[in-house]
Amino acid sequence: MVLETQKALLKSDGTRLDDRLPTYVRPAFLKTGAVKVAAGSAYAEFGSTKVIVSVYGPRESKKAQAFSDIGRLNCDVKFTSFATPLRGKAGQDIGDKEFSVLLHKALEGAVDLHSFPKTTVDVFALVLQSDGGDLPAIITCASMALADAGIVMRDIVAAISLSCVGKNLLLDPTYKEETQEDGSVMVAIMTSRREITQVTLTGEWSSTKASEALELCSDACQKLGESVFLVPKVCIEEIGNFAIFQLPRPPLRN
Amino acid sequence: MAVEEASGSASVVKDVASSMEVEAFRRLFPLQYIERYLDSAVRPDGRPLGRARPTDVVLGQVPTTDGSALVRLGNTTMLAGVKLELCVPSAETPDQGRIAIDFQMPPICSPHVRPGRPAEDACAINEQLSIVLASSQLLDLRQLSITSGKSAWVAYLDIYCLNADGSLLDAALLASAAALMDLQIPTVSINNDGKVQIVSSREKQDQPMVDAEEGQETKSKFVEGRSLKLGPVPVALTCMLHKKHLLADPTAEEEAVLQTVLVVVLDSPDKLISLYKPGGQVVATTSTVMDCIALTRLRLKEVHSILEEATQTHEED
Amino acid sequence: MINLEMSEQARVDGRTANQLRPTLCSRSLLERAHGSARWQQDNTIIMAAVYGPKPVSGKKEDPERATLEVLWKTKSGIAGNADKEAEVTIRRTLEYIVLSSMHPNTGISIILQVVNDDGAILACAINAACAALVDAGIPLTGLIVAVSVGVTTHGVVVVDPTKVEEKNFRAHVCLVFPNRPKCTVAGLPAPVGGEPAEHGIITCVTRGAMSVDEYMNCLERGRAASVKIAKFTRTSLEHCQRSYEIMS
Amino acid sequence: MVVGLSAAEKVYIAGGIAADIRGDGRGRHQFREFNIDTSVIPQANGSARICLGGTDVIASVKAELSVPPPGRPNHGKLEISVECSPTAAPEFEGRGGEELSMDLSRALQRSFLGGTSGAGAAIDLAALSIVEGKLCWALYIDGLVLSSDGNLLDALSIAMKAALSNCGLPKVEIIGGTSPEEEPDYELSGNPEEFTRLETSLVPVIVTLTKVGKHYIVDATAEEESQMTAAVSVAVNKKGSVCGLTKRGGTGLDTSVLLDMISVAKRHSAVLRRALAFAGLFSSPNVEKRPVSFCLLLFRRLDANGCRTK
Amino acid sequence: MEANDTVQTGPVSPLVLQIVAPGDIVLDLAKAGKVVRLGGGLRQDGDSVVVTRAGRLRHMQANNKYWVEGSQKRYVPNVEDGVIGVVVDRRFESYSLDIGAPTYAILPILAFEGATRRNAPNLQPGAAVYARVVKAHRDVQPELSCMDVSNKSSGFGSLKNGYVFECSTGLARSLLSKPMCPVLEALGKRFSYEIAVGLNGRVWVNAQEPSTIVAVSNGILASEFLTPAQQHIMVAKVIERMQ
Repeated sequence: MVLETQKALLKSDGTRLDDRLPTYVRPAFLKTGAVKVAAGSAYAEFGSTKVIVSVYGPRESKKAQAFSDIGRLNCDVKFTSFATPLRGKAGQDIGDKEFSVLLHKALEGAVDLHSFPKTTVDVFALVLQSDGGDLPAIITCASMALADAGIVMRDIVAAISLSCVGKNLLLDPTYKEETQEDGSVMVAIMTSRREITQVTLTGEWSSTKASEALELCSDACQKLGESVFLVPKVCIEEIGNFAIFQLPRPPLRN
Repeated sequence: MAVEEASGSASVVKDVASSMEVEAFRRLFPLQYIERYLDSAVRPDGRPLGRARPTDVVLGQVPTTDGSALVRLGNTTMLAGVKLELCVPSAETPDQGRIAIDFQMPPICSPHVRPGRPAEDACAINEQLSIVLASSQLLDLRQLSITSGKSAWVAYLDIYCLNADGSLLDAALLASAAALMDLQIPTVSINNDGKVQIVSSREKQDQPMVDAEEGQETKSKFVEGRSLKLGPVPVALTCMLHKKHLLADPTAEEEAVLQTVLVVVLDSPDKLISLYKPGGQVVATTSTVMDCIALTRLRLKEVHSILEEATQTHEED
Repeated sequence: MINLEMSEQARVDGRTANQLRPTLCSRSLLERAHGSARWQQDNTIIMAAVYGPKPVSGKKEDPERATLEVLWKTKSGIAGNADKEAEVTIRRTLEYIVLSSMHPNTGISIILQVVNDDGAILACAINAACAALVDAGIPLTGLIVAVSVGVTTHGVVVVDPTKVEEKNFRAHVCLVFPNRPKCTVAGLPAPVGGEPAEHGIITCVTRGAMSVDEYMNCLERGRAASVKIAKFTRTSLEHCQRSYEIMS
Repeated sequence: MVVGLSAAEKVYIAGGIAADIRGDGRGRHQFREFNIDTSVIPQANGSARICLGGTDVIASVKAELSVPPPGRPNHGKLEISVECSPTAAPEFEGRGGEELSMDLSRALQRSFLGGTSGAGAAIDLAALSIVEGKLCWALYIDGLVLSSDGNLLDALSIAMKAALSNCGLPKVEIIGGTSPEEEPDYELSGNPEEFTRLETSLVPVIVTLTKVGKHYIVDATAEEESQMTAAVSVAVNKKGSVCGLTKRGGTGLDTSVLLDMISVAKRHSAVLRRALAFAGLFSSPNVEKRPVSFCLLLFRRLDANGCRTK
Repeated sequence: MEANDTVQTGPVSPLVLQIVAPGDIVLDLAKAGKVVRLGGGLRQDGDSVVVTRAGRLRHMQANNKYWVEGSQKRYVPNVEDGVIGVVVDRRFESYSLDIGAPTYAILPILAFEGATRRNAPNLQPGAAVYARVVKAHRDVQPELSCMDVSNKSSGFGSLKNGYVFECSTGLARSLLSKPMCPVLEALGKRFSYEIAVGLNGRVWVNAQEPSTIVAVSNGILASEFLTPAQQHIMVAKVIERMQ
């Protein structure tokens, strides 16, 4: 039965259910300046995974926290109650918390915390719709939002995940593919410096396969990073006039 | 003496204003900044006092819901989604379904919201929304009934504020109404025991044939999917009172500075669903109230046509 | 006036449409609070306590003014959205009269405990809070009067509805007006927009749908009733420390 | 874990690592000596305690009969959680401990549970099934940190592997209800000699490589961990496959460095596994649960290649 | 305190001695003429004087001063008020005193008669002090002094022994009224005791016998809502019970 469903993820011509080749990412759409009231914000769509991240601050750190000559990054990830096919809040809180921790880990290496000592920068994410690859979408979107807010960063962070189903490596999996994976890899990379800020791997991988998967992910991140880099520049002109994200739009092919 | 002092400080402000950059003046003397605009009957964003911001409604944005809508009122953005679940109706109202309204202000929407417990404002708006929807005839809960006393729909209406830039109730109410307009009740099958099951569109085509073969015994009754028949859509207009001025649809900046707020909700030109004025430094006279209602009447027409347009574009897609 | 006769028969407790319930107000009942009051409209009873001005810290501290905090406690004790909304409404209403600039960097807490709810609860709470603020000697710009008005299914407007009436009525409104002050200067308080100052609406909260004309009718009846409550507030103040009763 | 270190101590630690001689005399690729006790908790189906230098952790396995997870009728259940006792460090009380516990649990879940399809899990989930779609074993693996002096993740993984090897499942006899309509009727064997052992050869061990300065070390102490720029925890099983990867620390790592670290971790894991197998000989999951203790004193002299240096 | 600097004499407010409530307009400054002084419970709003606190409107002919006499539990400092405070903290330059106001008050170490850097009274936290308010502004902590305007101690200073109890500010004010408050007069005829009354609603009583202190303090607390005649009867009863 498990095998059957696995087959169902790939069509006879080797493409995936959404006509992608295994090593293709979904059409992505990225835009900064989604939330006008925030210091910086970004909106990202990877297929039908949609997230908004806004950045506030730097603000004074809470008194209870110990003195520190470097700044703090405060990350919080939330899901809308209709983000997933099944409505409900049960169990989601734990996921939110883990995502918040992983987001923090992926970003802290890229943000120059020395540039805002004794203060805190808030990174808040809201997943409007979840269809696989939520965490990489949040990380990529958050690094754009940080850049939009003018926080000093060493580099842009781009992230991507990959599922291993049987012998196939599926880049940027959908929710359906994620539920049937034998293993997964998530990589967040500072794209210009080619340094991995966060990596997680689950399932059983031979060394060669693991390195193949890591290479695949880092290449994809690289490409994503190049296009992400363009976004803040493109949108700077738009921010002055009318900067609200537009949901009905022609998707950008990656 | 006090009066002199006050006028003295006002003239200082004027002097400073002439030699100061606009943005700095806006930050240091927000009240004087706005008052200067108001005196020449215009708003900082160029609107006349009584006009609402450009409004934009898009239906059916979230495929994981049974009905959804995205509403933009200037910068204020609301995303509403309705999800249906099966439930047993309460004994008091056996032929009615339920609606559960949850208004959320996630921390992304405003610098004043922190993660953790919901903000006081969010609670108050949530309550206002529930009351307005209960008082208006928008949704007859009997439409959510499937079989009287046995099964009904419970509609979870969740509204998320993505960008809080004033007049939140107006936008939230519009988003709720639009999401309900977009709501599609799925087809269900009811078997002999009264057990209700949701039928996906593919199964629906197969099922009747099977039933015909097996005859009477296992025959299930189908209740076709449909959209709701809604009553007149209530429309809210937030008005700010300041001295002699009356501003419609304020931004967050205006709300923070001017303080006195009055929200009118109408669902037809003569039917008042709610009039909410929580304190503030300016008292409302009968004529002010009438002015606010008049502005809301104009807005009612405007919003109804926006909603009509949105449904049409949605159907065309 | 046929309507009025109808309503006289319609009211369960035998009141006429314009008749308030017996009202009672006593002050300084709580030993520890800096000011307290108990406001009773027949079976609706609210206890209000005021603490402060007291030092506050953190976000609540405002160098320009004292911050007001309203705590609304129902009998069940579980605070829901409705209770939060009541807190916001009452706080913003009281901000209209509290001279908060007199005590910067401090906080004033008003605790409202619902002892019994038999309709017109919000109006009672606002009246109780106002009485407690006076008792605590918090500097105020004036007094306020809150009154509740209901619209029956026949469109008849009656004042001070009970809980049963509120349930059966099509709509009900809580209105708050300024209390008319004693004045030794002619022409003051200055009329606002061609109306006497005490006709201005400070707060209005409606429940249920009604026509605009019905709302205007409510305003008129509410204003008339508010004069009686205003008079009662003043007499009860003059008989300091003693509870005082009126039958209206 | 806040370790208050002076500037001089920091230089000393980093300098020692660069010179391949650490504060306690070890080289960069040497573990501390450790001590494994099995069957330390009589109530549990399997348990083990490991002392690795100043780090002290307990793992226990509890088996319960349960219903298979939805969508996977022929699988059993495996759940992992870690608790950090406030007795280990005052920081563990309240939120600090919660966060660390969550971090450790997630890293272990990643390494032990495989993909969402259940493939690549430490224990063959199909082997936990008793009656398809109706009855299966649910294994609850709990880790408890009693004392913390760095390298908690490796210690926990070793303890859990030992506890799983130590675990015995009582025999279940199916009496009736095998048809799809009925509830299964079963009897748990009361005979203490009748139990099945779990196939644990594929349970991975985790090796954490901590990067301090330009070099990386194994089995870092708390003091060394406070000086790390990044750490990578690699779970490796008997086949030499990578079963889980977790990164800590904010600093970025080059992909080639990461791949190098994975291969180094693989070599270390082979040594650890051999030592554990040796320990396994001395413990058996008998019902009386006599604690069996095994002390790996010699382990310290085993270098990365598993040979004795002396 | 605000003043209007015109010279003419004007009429006295018709509301004097009546109960007034917040918002009541008691005086038109345009017509009031000459210097008007405003005390507690009143504020100036344009040309009119408006009540901010409920109570009885009082007027003093001598300096044309108006104030509202009410009874509050919370004390709001006013310059020249004599108050009783309790030391809560000692800093380098000053003591912090709890006087029942919204914030703690400051008593500089040198604000005692004849105090120098080397020779200043040493007060411990918990000590009761009778002092005078010298600065009372809403934006800063109130400041106290244990000297009168001519730098003499004149009764101010640390209160040793005795008993301090709290009452309403209204009662404290009536204890200080002239002619002497009936209850104190009646008690004074029978007992010999020392008393210090702070306008912040604290009273300190000391006497030879503890029983005297108890009788005096109970007598004072019981007198709040009694007429002078009733007060005399009440004191007589207290004395009777003691014998």
